[in-house]
Amino acid sequence: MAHTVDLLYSDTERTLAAALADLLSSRAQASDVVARTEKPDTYDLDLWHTVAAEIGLAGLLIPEPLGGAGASYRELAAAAEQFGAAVAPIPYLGSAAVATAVLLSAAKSSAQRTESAPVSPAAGLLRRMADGELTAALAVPPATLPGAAFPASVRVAGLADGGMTKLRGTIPAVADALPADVLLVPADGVPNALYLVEATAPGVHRTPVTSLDMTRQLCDVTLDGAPARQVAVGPAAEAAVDAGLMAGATVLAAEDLGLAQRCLDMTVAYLKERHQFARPIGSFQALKHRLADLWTMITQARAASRYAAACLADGDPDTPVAVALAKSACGEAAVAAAQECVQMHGGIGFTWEHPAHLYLKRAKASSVLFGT
Amino acid sequence: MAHTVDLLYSDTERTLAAALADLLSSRAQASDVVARTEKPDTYDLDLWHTVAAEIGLAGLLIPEPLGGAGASYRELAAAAEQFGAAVAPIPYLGSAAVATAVLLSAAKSSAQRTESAPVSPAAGLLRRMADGELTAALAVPPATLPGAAFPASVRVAGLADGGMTKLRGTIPAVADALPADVLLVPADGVPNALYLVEATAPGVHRTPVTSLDMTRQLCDVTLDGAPARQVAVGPAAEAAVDAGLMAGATVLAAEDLGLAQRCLDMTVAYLKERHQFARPIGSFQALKHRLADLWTMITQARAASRYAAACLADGDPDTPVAVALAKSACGEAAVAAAQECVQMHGGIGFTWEHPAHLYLKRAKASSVLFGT
Amino acid sequence: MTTDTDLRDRVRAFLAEHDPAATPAAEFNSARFDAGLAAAHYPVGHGGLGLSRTLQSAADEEFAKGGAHDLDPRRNVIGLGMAAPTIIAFGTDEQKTRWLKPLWTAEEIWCQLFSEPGAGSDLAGLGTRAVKDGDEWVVNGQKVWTSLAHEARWGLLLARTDPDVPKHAGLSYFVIDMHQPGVEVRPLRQLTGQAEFNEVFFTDARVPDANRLGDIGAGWRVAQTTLMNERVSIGSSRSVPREQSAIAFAAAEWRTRPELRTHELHQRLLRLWAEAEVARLAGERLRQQLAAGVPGPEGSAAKLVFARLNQEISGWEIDFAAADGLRYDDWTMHRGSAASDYTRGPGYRYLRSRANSIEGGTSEVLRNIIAERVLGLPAEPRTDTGVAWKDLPR
Amino acid sequence: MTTDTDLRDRVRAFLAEHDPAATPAAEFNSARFDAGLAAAHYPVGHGGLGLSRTLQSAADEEFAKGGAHDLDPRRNVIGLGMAAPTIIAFGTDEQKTRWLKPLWTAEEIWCQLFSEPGAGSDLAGLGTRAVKDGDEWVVNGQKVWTSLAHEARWGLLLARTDPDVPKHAGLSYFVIDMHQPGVEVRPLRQLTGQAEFNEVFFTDARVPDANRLGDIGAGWRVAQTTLMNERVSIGSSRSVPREQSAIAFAAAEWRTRPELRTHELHQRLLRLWAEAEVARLAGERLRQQLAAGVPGPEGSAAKLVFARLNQEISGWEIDFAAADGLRYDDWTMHRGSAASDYTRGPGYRYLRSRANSIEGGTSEVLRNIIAERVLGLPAEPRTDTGVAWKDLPR
Repeated sequence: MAHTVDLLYSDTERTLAAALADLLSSRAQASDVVARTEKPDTYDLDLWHTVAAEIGLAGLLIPEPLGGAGASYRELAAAAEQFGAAVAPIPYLGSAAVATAVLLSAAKSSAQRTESAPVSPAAGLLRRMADGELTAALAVPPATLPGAAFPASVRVAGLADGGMTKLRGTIPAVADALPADVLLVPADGVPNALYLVEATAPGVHRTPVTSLDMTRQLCDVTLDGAPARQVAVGPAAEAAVDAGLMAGATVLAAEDLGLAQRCLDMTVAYLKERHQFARPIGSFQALKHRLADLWTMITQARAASRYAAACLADGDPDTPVAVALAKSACGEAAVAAAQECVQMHGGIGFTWEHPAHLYLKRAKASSVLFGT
Repeated sequence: MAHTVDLLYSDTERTLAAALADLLSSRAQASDVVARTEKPDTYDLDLWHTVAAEIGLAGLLIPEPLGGAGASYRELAAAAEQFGAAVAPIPYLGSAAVATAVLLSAAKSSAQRTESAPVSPAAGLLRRMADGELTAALAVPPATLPGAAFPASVRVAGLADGGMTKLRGTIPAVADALPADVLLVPADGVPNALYLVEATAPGVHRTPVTSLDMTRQLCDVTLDGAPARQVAVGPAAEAAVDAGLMAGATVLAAEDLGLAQRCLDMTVAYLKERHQFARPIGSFQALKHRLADLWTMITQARAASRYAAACLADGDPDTPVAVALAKSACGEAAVAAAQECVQMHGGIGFTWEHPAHLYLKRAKASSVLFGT
Repeated sequence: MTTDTDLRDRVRAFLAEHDPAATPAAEFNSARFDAGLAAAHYPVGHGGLGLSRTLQSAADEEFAKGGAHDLDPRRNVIGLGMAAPTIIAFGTDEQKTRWLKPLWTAEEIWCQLFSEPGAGSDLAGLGTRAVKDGDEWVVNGQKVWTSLAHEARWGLLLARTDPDVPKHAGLSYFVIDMHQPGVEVRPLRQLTGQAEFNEVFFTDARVPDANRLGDIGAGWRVAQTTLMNERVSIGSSRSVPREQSAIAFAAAEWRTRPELRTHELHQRLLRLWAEAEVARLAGERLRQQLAAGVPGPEGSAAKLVFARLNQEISGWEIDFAAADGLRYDDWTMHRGSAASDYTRGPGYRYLRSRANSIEGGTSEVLRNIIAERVLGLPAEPRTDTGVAWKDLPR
Repeated sequence: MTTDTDLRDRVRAFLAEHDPAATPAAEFNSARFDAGLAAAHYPVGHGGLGLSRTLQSAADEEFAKGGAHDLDPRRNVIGLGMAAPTIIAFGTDEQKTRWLKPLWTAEEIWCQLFSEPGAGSDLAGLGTRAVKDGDEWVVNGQKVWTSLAHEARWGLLLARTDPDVPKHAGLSYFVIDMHQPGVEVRPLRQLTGQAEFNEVFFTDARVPDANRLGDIGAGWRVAQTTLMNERVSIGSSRSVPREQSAIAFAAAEWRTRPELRTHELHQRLLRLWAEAEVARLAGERLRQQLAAGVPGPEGSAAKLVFARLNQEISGWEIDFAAADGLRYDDWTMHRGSAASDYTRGPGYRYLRSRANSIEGGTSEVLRNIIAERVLGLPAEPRTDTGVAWKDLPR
């Protein structure tokens, strides 16, 4: 970090976060989120529509000419903290972060390459995503690390109608693909390429996975000759997938941070109120010291999260280091905070009714997403 | 552990430990041990003589036919706990554990090999060590792991008078070699061999090292054509060195255990007596919980130490695993206990006068001995 | 009759008269109880011979050799482990006669009604009230984390009979009939999806004064006997081989999935393996201490370490399994027990193990106990002694 | 005059009149103080202009550009960092006139006499007595961990003037002359071998009542100002580049000694490197908060992390260095300071860093502060409030 990177929250970020906190406090109440994990629709698509279209989260990263807000990863990260704090069951991570970053990268590459076509397929998709009309997901295994080798489980299986390609293969346990309208599928080949597949097209099978984290339910995706349109090819496809993974890890780190902070807040509130031995249990020094250590861990994670979002926003060459640091610091803070939250709530924290377990499951599952 | 290994202390072990505790409480008082670290003779040879010859520690492992007590590593480990508890500045580890184990292995190999010579050089040495007349040390670098490759820094440089060999080379930072009468030197060659070198012979240079742990001061050993007598050769030499390292790691683990227990005891005693905020600081729950965790760690280390000593005593095939477990569990307990001892004593624990630092330095240095 | 040999002779004589192969289990066990061969340490006339508990293994051995019917002690674990010692210690002759035999034969299942939503670590602060009404007590309140309440005929109930005295002094101990209208048992679902435990609600439930164990106001002392027997049962009675605990799952996964290995996961597994093996040795040492008749306080350490290792190892398992670690087998609610469900997968183990540091005494309470009772460190300043229970802040 | 530009102009005008190259340092600094350019936030007439502290950097920049004599603020770190703000806040005009100028020019060195062997974390429990005798106070007692006492002319003394009231209420705050027969300074040797600190013994030492800061009995409040300024100085005022803290030593060793590498040491180093880098970012974020005028409580977190990382990293260094890690450079006692000695080697760093979690507020006290002041958790039950100091157990 030769230059100075702004690690504080801007006024815009604070305002956005406050608006989301307000919305989520009524639309994603803990008891409802718990109940939804056992409903057929584990994703809350009404809430997602409000967040994506009305609040404009779907278009946050998308440039204004394509109908978006032209904001940056800094704002998206600030929003993600709120989604983590509420363990909100919406596909913002897969669509507004990962898929959007993939398409932004692809659109940029194609803009550089050909001046002929007025709008690249990627740019066309972004335009439809910007107002929340369309939800997308990158179909990669959940533990794929930024910078990993190009996924190889899907291959081109021939040609389809209308200049399209048929894809065949399986991608296990894809995050946020269940509620997606379109899937972005990396396919192995010479050269590698990235394809767009309509989620409801023939030959596309999405099997819901009984997931550790039912607030972000995974699905197994099988493509059995599914028709696909090429979005990027060769190095551009590889760069696009990597951009998506990098964005995903950064935004997930911010989500982890928000989750950790909320676990700490819930625990502090409970410890002030819960009495044993005629004292609030929050007056017991051993618990106080552990929460002080947890708060300390979160102060560290916050700096790492802010730095990664800022680097990604600025295209800083330190981005890969920043993202790895943020993912690890925030991921560990989230798991530690959720574990302490369950432990310090005692018996009640171990029940299904109490939301502590949602945080624990989300935190632990997130530590696997985008690799450890 | 298919069979059951006795992990308790025998009556003999308890009696030996009590006798040593009694002796050390008067002959190795903390203030004297602190003061000795700045004297020219950092080793307390008077105390060593009492321990080795009068209490009979030097001959503990040596069979009765060779003048020893024919006891086992179990008793030696029980004694080592007391030496650790007192950070006693005596070369018991290097002589009564490591060098003795080396020579016992060498004597056994030569007994198997030739029936002609009535007493092998190793057996002859053991006879002189059994009554504490002679102190020996194995000249290897301090961090040599049991099972490591045969040390190669010393080589044969020619022949000397009386059927002896000349050795040349350097061994850095050798433990317990400063007060030794004879050095056991592994020398590289085809085949490898183990030699006996009189510590005062011409060509033997021992340079005291300003050591992190001045209660076990190291020295650099340089052999410049020093006359040496072969003790074991080839596989027998390798087995002898390894036996010494294995014994050293096991006995050091027991020493670590005793050190950890003493640090805990000192800290508990101080916390009962020291008042801040009109309370004994031992009534503060955060400190209580940390000491409970430390005690827990020590209960685990104790089981590991007992198991390693028992395996070594029985020639159990599980010995290498047992020794590695004991070294790591006891070493970590010792460092943790010494660090908590300094921390919980606050300012006074950071002073030169208070003995806490001796435990810290011994514990940390010991974690490097015989490899980590 | 005090020796091992005498007892073995007696068992063999019994077996000669009651051929297990020819006698139905209920009849065999009934006769065995009546012959004083249920448990060596039960009182004479109540299934035992008033001998030392340690002799029982000799009798068990003989019964096993003779092909006696298996008693499945897990079916009535609270009855055998906690109710029986408490009844033996505090029960009247009538109470022993009424309860011990069907308890031992598992005709009647028992549960323990101590913990409440407002009284976990601070058990003595509990608020379930029992009010005298003639020869009966009327019980109102709620208990929680009650294993087997849905199968139990009897419950060991600790209730407040006098709110005007300091908390430990106002408790009494009852045996309550779970099959009455004032007792409602609801499954308590856990974060694993399972419902191993129950909540129990008392609404004007009734318990005869004849079902009281110990004096009025002496409930805390009686409960100590129950709890002490709970803790005794934690220690293992036999040597456990290497890699038989939670680490077995992790080690097996490592060995069979080379494609998932990384240096970081390897270092963490090596460390956990070593800690688990050392914990096993510490358990073995504890067992040897008990067998030698010199029990130490190390059982508390064992429980702390057990909880932490189960949690860390299962956490490692999820990290190692990566994509597969994100799958869970089944969230639908069902009864079940940790013991039998432990093979369900890393996700289940990770979640279930969170309770290992809460159930049977939280790790925080255990650390207090170690600090004060083992290390002799001073207690914290107390604000709840000498104050009437009803006046305590809560 | 309130702006940056005004201040810069004033400095340039001063420099035009006092050419640093042609003026001896003492004379230059004396004139600079008299011109109100010592420190922007010092009072008018006492070396300053009564401006905001944040403007000082502009003046510093101009003085540096103009080649002003270096002040070496480390020479009188306690005078500048703690004594000056306390004198400015509580001193009379006479006191400011007497002390501020030679303090600022470092003609007179200061030390802080707060901690005692019996009063560390519980500073308010201190026992050094000051008894009124005419216009003077007679001081008896012992202080400890006193940096610079052996060089100091003046000491900031917190002493008990009334043992019959609760502990916080019976303290008064004095400036004591260290150059008098009743004051004995002895070096206090640390486990590193060094003596950075001192013990100070008072035997009927005298301090005029005119040297009291604040009211009699108000010493605790005055001391808070001193301590708050101690804590302010922990935060860094400028961005620190990557790998400039303790981790630099470890990373350099790793890079230059490939023969010592193991997987285990690599994993530990990777983890420490990441934690150190994140801690650096957290420090930078703290700096940005301060610069933006919204200081947060994160400074306490920074100190906790700083201490832990220094300790863990230096521990790693010894493990990595193996045989070389067992060597120490020099145990002979000498004065010295942690800052300059930090390059002495892993052994020194390992030992010296043990104090990082004790000095300037123990990590335990910091955790209490975070829990109560940041998280708002309730205090523990107190037994020392409302009790006369002399009646407290100790």
